[in-house]
Amino acid sequence: MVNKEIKRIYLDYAATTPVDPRVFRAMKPYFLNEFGNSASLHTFGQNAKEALENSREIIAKTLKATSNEIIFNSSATESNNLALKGVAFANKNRGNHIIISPIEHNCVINTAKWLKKQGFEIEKLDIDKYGIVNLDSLKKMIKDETILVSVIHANNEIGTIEPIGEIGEICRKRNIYFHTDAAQSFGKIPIDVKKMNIDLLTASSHKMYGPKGAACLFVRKGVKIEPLLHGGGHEFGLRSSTVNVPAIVGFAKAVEICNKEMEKESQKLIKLRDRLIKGVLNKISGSHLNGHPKKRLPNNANFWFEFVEGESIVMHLDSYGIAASTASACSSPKLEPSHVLLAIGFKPQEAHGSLRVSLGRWTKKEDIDYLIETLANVIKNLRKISPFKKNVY
Amino acid sequence: MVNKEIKRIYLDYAATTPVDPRVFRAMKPYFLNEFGNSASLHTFGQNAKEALENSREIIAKTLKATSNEIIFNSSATESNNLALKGVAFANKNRGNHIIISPIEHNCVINTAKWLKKQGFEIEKLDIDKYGIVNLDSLKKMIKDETILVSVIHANNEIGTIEPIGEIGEICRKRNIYFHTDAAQSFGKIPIDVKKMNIDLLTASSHKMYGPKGAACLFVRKGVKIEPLLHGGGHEFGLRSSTVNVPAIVGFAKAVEICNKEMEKESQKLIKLRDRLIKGVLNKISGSHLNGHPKKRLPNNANFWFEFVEGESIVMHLDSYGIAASTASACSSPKLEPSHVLLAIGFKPQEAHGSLRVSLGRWTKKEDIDYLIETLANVIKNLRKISPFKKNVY
Amino acid sequence: MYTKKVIEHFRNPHNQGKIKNPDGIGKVGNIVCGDVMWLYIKVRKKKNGEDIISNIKFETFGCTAAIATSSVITDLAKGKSIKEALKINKTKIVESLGGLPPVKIHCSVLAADALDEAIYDYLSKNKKNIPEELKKRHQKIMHEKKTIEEKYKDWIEAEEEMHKNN
Amino acid sequence: MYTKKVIEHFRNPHNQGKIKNPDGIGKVGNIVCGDVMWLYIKVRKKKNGEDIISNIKFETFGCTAAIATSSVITDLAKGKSIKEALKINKTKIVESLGGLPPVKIHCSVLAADALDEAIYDYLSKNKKNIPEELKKRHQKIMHEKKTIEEKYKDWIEAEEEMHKNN
Ligand SMILES: Cc1ncc(COP(=O)(O)O)c(C=O)c1O
Ligand SMILES: Cc1ncc(COP(=O)(O)O)c(C=O)c1O
Ligand code: FES
Ligand code: FES
Repeated sequence: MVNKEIKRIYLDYAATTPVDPRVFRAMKPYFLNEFGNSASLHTFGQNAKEALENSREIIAKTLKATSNEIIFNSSATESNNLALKGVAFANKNRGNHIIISPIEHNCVINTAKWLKKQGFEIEKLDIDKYGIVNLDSLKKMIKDETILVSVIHANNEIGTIEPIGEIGEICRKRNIYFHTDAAQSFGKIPIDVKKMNIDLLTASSHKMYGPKGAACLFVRKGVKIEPLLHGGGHEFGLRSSTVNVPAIVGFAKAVEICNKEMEKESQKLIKLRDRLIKGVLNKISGSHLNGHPKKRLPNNANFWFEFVEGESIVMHLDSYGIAASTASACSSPKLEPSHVLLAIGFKPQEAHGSLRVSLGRWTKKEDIDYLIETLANVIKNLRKISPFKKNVY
Repeated sequence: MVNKEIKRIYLDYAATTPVDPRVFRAMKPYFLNEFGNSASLHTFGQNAKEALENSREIIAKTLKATSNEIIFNSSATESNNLALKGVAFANKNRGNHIIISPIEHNCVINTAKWLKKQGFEIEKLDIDKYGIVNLDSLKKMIKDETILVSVIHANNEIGTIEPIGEIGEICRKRNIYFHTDAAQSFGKIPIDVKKMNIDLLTASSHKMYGPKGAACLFVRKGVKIEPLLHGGGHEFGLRSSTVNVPAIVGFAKAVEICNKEMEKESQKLIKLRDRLIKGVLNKISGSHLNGHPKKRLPNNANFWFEFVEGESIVMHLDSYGIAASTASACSSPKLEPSHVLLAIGFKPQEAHGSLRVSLGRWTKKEDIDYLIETLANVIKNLRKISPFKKNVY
Repeated sequence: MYTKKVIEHFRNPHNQGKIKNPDGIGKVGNIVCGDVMWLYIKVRKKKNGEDIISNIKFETFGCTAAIATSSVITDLAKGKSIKEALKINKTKIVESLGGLPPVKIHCSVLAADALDEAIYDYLSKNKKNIPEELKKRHQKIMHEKKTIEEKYKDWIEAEEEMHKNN
Repeated sequence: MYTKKVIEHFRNPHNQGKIKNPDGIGKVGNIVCGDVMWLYIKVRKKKNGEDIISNIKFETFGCTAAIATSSVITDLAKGKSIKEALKINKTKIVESLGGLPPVKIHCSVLAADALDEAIYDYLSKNKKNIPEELKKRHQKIMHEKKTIEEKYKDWIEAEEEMHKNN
């Protein structure tokens, strides 16, 4: 579609990331030479097994967990499905009440919907206009039948970071399992499952420069949970399937890199992010920032622009070589506005004009400046075509 | 463990295969450059989407299916779980009776066990001593409540090939869904879902020189099925999760290679396999072939040796650089003899001495000859230590 | 996802903008996703007495497909007689764009509706005979429009206000 | 999975084979996975009157761990007094091998059982005093043994037949 010569600038790191070349190098031997099935007795298998267990250890240590609390699987979606369904079914006898936030990722929302059909009661927490969970509403909502609370660590759309330490403490005190979806935050901001009183945590590889096809669920020792995939009994019986060792090795390598570089990288990203936010709000009238101004992911900026539609913004940016994303109704498969934006109080037409820009390891200042300039033009042109009060601008 | 200098010979291709270097080359760009999320609107996303749809087309054509009948996911285990659970729950209103063979892979067996707990009735077909399903038992077993028949195409342990065309015909006539697990056969022997009247089919990438982390379920148009993973609605709503495009591109490339080379390769493998079988049975007294002598996978040979235990055989072979596998009780996580061997009439002690040798793309005649020689020695030595009538040999 | 044609029209839409003192306006909204399309027409009588759409412009708040279909429908309608113009339906629009993703077909319906509405507006303002079928379509569209107008109330009001002040 | 020590013993097991006219035989089987271990001992009286295991050999049908524990228990028991030998338990065996996978611990239990049984056999054949604890262990082992003997009936019968004929 786009002129092949154009320089392409990726600013959609929240959707997925490229694999870091160092990660790719770490994975390579496990495709071609040490390709064994980690369940096999022979040297090929045992070498794969060793790589698997080393990877498990790296990730466990990073989270301040122990190795046998890390269950590898194929995606954050799978982790979240496993966390919610697995805990729900294994703890039916204790109760049927599950609390989630209204700004969970679709895979939590839709799993909860499915559980509702199976007879569970799903309740959603109150949040403020930035998307931050109201702790009082949590305290009030917990009842005898509550078996699980699930709150996203950092939201994938608006980047708001939730007070999961506080939530964990409340849940621990009431003796209720607490799950957090850290797909967007793991590798970007520090996590300590012990200090934060987390019982289950979802982490994903392809959001942090690891390959697609690897994710994990941290399951605190003693948590009652059922598997989702039945079979050969891999991953402590909680996730059957031949283990995807190359992808997991890559995941662990990506984690290692993040551990080393997170501090410096997030400082850099926050600077760029704030430059972007300031630039856009200054240069483009009728533009607004979504999500919390401070408590947000270092790499996330989310805007809404009056009188224009998000898909067109994204498509125009793409023709200038810039990759970003939107949560407009037109861009969703079901043509519905983002439940996250609606939950923080947006009207549908406001959600219509949203744009998410997510920065990453290879984002440069020039990219940000080019984006601001391009975006200003795109919005101007789209407003020219818009039937709404374009003449204001 | 093993002397680093020793040449390592892989004869466990049924457990998993190395990635073919051509497959690796095809995947590489999708890790590093065209890494986009196939759900993204921008060029990165659309290029990934295009690669995804091309891959879908390749696999659909190979199976004689249409593209929107191919659901990609992460593993054969997941495909089998989806097939059985998805069909069971979506067709509850029609009945609760499911028929499987007794020599299904653990992931079908254990999914069926789980479904039994949920109130479904599971019945197992009769088989003969080679593992071949008795068609009369199928005809008799089908009743009004039957909603699904699931029979493995080629068994992963003993290599026996089932008459799935006939089974498909019987099921189609009775208007009952037929699922086959083709994880071991796809890419090795021809499959035509139309001619064979197959409604659902499981295929796996890492058994045919593709990467781990990719598999698919063929779901004939019109088959009623529920998803297993809830979320963003990927894969026609049947398998949510950011799509693992690099792995799927690799899967499709592997399929392409198999399409081109299957005929020649299987001729080569059958020759080597038969050389192995003849060599072992001639050279080693008290050795037996398991599975059907003719109707078996080109690359599978499965033996049992009297008076010795399989794990020790495998470990000794490994010290000579040969990788093979066993289904002995000692080698299983639950220390139980293989349900497949028991189902074809083995006594537990007979199952104890099993050895599976599975050949592949890079197996040479010399490897086979080296194996026969080494194996003869290993068995001799183990029998020397065995308390049973070793002096016979 | 989108064909080359769609992208071309989207990047450089034809006949965008407003017509001052138009002979007819079609204002429609999409109840599915919430986009809005306004179509302006100028009508001129040909020598043979036929009404011809001599000029046509659009204003659209919507996705790539909405903008591309707006653009292409102006191309299709321009210079056509009212009678011919009424034959432009979603199928023709989709064809002219070399196809649309299934999820985006409704955007082409919107464009067709806007043209119908503009013509209806012209015919009724000028007390001309309105074909039965067009009347029916108009009623259906009016029904859907209410939902949309409710949604964009603030914006539409502000816009109308501005129009008056101009 | 296995330690270097385990692999070493497995590849080159010590004291494998049979002792002709042994002073005691321990024949045990593993109800868990079905392996079989036979242990032969020769006993010699030392000057101070202590019974010493002067020779010991094993025959094992089982996995890597079973063979390695068989080998290592012969090393541990050889030259020990009966009293000392009775102190060899699974913990000692596992330690001497630098550890065993959890799933394989039962193989070390089997080796310990075999030694107990061989000593029991020696003591009872020679009408010697049998410690209370050993008696208890013997009863437990006998109970489990039945299951195994049933399993390998054909093989054991054939073997016993052959022994007789030798
Ligand atoms: C016949 C069959 N079905 C299913 C599976 C499961 O495959 P995976 O472990 O890759 O999920 C295998 C491989 O182990 C197999 O051989
Ligand atoms: C917060 C969050 N949770 C879950 C997911 C699902 O991840 P995946 O699509 O890789 O399964 C995502 C990514 O889309 C996410 O951002
Ligand atoms: S305008 Fe909403 S989908 Fe086209
Ligand atoms: S002998 Fe069976 S597990 Fe060791």
